[in-house]
Amino acid sequence: MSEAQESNYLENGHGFKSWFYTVDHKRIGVMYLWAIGVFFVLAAIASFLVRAEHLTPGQTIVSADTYNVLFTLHGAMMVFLFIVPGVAASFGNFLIPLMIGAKDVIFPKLNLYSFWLYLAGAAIFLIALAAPADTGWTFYTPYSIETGANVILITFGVFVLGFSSILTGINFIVTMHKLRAPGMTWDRLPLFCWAAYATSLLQVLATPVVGITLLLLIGERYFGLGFFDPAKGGDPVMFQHFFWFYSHPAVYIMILPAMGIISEIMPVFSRKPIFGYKAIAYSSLAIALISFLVWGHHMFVSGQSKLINIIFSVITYAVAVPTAIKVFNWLWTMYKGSIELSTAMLYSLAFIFLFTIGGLTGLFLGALAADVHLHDTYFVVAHMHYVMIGGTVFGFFAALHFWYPKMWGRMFDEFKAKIAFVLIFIGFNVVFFPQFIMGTLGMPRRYFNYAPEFQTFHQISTYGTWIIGVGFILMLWVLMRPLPGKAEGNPYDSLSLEWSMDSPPGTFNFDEIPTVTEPVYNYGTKIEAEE
Amino acid sequence: MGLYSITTKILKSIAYPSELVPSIEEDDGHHHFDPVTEHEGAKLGMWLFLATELLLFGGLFAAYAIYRAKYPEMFMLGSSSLDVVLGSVNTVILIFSSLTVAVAVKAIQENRIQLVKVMLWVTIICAAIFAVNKYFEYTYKFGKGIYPGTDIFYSIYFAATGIHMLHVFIGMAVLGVLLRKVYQNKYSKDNFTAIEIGGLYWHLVDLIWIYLFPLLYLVG
Amino acid sequence: MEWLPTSASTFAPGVDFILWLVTIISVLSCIVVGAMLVYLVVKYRRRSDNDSTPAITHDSFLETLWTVIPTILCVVIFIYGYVYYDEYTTTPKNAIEINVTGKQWIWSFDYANGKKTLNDLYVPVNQPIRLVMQSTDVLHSFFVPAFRVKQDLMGNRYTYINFTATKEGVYDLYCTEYCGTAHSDMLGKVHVLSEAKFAAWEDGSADKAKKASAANIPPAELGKQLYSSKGCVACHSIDGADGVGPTWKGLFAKNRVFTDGTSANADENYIKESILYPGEKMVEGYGPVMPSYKGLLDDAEITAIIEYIKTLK
Amino acid sequence: MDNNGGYKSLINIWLLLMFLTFITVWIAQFDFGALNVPIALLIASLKASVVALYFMHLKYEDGMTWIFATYPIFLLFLLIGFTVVDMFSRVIN
Repeated sequence: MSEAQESNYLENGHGFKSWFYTVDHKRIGVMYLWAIGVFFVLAAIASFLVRAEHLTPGQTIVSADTYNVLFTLHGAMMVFLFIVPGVAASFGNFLIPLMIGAKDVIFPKLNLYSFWLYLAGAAIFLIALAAPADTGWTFYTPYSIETGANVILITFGVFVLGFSSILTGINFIVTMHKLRAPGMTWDRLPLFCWAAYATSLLQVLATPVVGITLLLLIGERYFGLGFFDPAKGGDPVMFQHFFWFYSHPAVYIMILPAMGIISEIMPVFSRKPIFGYKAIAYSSLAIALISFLVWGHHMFVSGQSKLINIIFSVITYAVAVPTAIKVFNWLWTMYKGSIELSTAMLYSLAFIFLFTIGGLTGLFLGALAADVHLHDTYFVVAHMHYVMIGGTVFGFFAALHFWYPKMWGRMFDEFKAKIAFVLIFIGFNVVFFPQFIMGTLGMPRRYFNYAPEFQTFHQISTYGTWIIGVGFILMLWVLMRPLPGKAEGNPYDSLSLEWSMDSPPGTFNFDEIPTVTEPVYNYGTKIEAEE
Repeated sequence: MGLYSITTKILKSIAYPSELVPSIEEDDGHHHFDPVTEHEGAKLGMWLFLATELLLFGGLFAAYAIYRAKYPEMFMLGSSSLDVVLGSVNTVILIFSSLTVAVAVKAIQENRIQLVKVMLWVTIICAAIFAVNKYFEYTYKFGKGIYPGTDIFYSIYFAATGIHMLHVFIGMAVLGVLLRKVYQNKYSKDNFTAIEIGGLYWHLVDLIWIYLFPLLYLVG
Repeated sequence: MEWLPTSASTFAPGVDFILWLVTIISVLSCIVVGAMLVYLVVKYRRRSDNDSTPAITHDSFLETLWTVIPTILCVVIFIYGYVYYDEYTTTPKNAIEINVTGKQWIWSFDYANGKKTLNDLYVPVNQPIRLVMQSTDVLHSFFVPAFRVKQDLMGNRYTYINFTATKEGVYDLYCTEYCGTAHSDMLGKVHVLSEAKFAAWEDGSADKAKKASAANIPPAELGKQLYSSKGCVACHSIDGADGVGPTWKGLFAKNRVFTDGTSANADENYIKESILYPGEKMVEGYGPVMPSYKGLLDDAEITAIIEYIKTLK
Repeated sequence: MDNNGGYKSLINIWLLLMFLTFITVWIAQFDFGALNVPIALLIASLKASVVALYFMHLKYEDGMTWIFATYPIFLLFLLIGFTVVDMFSRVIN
């Protein structure tokens, strides 16, 4: 250990300033983790209140207007403050330089500024809580132009957050282009990096469109520009085009990093090379490109033309195939492996299963005729949550557990963590599975009041939130109380670079930039020769 | 004394907002990468940023395309009310400022610091003239009772030129900071990345205007 | 247990076919993935710390298999989705056109013969219907689960729904595009009538018959029915809660202060005036959003509503 | 980096841009009907390419920069293309 490395990154400097002004990518990653954690909890509380409201038809605990505010806050905070910046900014920051063998990201200061921008956007959101919007996270016009609620503040917050994610994306892309260690060729790049690369591309190229859209929305409210207001000759469907041009790729901004995480965890706990490395790597990139072509499938009944509906439906099914391929690749990675069911592995397996359900229910929605019936019902709500929670959040939790030793230098109580997992897994399905049935039966979403025949479904769903809530608390409690003793540098015998150093890593990651000589995930004996 | 120093501090921070940010220590230079990587990385990053800027304006171009096709008469009428002479003058000014920035970028690589200073000054002055022209154009429109929201053409006109104007101001600020650092002898032929990427940003401002000018002023 | 809503239009069986087809595909796929997952986890669980594992990185056969099968399934699903959608969006011949207007938070329907209804759509069975829809304010969406049809409404542009009801009955109508406070109360009913009944409804004889039966129930009771069937419920509460409009609880004989500063007691004449000309006297704190009920309620019905309000103390 | 020509070539580029600006203003007085916009856009794109290639040195950059410089243009076409196709295929069905 060299002198510069005598303390790890957590101990190198204490106090507020040593964190707030740090340019260390690991500390910035950890700060993102805390920040998104806080907003995850806030947004989750909003969702628990939404569900509690649905215990009975009509008013249970809050009024209709408060309910509208609650689901808006839940959606907007989850999307813009947790899930979009979430995994990419926290684990991306922490892991990318470690994985590619670099001392830091290429623009360390810019990285810090992005984090400050995130905080600024978050602060605007918090101020907006005093007079929150009631438009839903989609800000559809003309409602968002006409409502008396304060829409400007929250949209401006989203705009600022968008800047933060653009800058982070640029930083990651250039880092992966310019700072890979010698020998770290693109086909040796860990799949998490591939996923982060694709995510960053989407962030950089899609976010500006939602930026201008929200700026114009603010302009609508201040000046009455009229682009999106039918009363002034504008077209509300155009707003939806612009909005989904960003927000559909944003779905992949949310899910791709989680896919990357799963691709990291499966080989380690199966002691097998990932099955179909190239297929997964290239399909990440393919998804990043094709996902720009399918936004219209959110608008099949919004008044889009029939022709464009058909075009979007075709392309939608084209994106479905690479996703299916990935699922089977992950599964087959376990074939003839030596599988350890650690907590991280459990979350990964749950990801595969739940994401499969999420993906399959997408097939219903992509079919034009079926979407006419299912659009804007609870079926869509359930589908989206199976992808976003069953996918992204489970992947995020898997990462929390998997890189826990690396990040904090300690181990956690696996047994209790597994109990938390079981609660979250069961709770999640209890919340959202009934919503598929409810939606098919015609229960519209964003409904404060509902017909009595849906009450049983709503109640089951609400009880599920209590189970998942207990699971969250238990998980947090387990992670907050690490076991005594220091974690090993490489507790799982992993082969990727981030495990080749002490846990937690020193401030400068590597004493010496390593030279990479073999493919990533080079597990297993070479019983079957390659090609 | 106290009041005086606070006032100067506030004024200074308005002039140079970057000074509000405390200097960030870069851990004994350990985070520096080799100069070639940094230079190429910065350029690549800037091009990516320009891509986002292009797509930001992309929303406005899309709105233009749609509403022009939907309301051709409105666009005809609106376009003919704009001052082509003022628009052309602004175009010439902006293209000229693009040239001066390009010359500045070339000059710094040859260590001709004096030339860099002159060129950056000229660029900033051009930008200021552009802004003044726009000011007259706007006030003339306001005087005739035309505001954003008057009709969709004027909404696009004000939104597009307004956001472009914002970029002109940002560009002026960027060039101003660069110029100040040139005076502090921060740049040389071995260290000119900042001027080069600042220049790229200014060219983008020009690029956007190259499209806005004919679309708004000429095609009527 | 019912998995799907009643099927009551020519369009419904096609949608249901797709729903069942994809359900079967999904369930089978889930079983395949789930079974594979459990089997692999159990079969290849870690037995010792130095298990030897083969370095399998790809397998062309398997990869082709799981590329081709999903592709084929996707193509099939797309084709069915397209075929039935095409049928749905093609305007039928001899369709009856009905104009639909969405407004926060009321549906109104204008029929060819000049009739107008609120929140209740009357259509004959087995007759192609074409709804010509527009919103006067924000987006709304017309959704009848039993018909499997849905379409957004917006201002300044007409959108359309075609359907042919196949079964007599009364079906739920929902607004499915979020439209503000009373979004979830923007409900209606679609009454599918036999040809004879529809003809009777059209020439008004059904109305008379209904009125005759209405005459048999106490006015306050009739008022209560009208309260929900005519859409008053969306804006006016009966429990004192503040809504888009003033609550009806304790309204009668109460002193009302108007936006122009004048005031009056809420007597019978005031309430009648407010129902017919809602914009005339705006109560302080409320906006001019209520539509006029002139021509939609007759005198007897207005009296019934007033009687009902009197009961809400 | 050093092969980006002398100052003289920069000035030549500028003169070309000035000329194109003159052309675009001059040609605007003639009415080509539906071709008005395409002609204006063509000249503008010519000017933009010249600025990008020479003033912004894109000509001397590597493939990656080219991809990042051109991909957003493709996306822009996509956004405008699909939206316009939607607007003008909304025939009554």
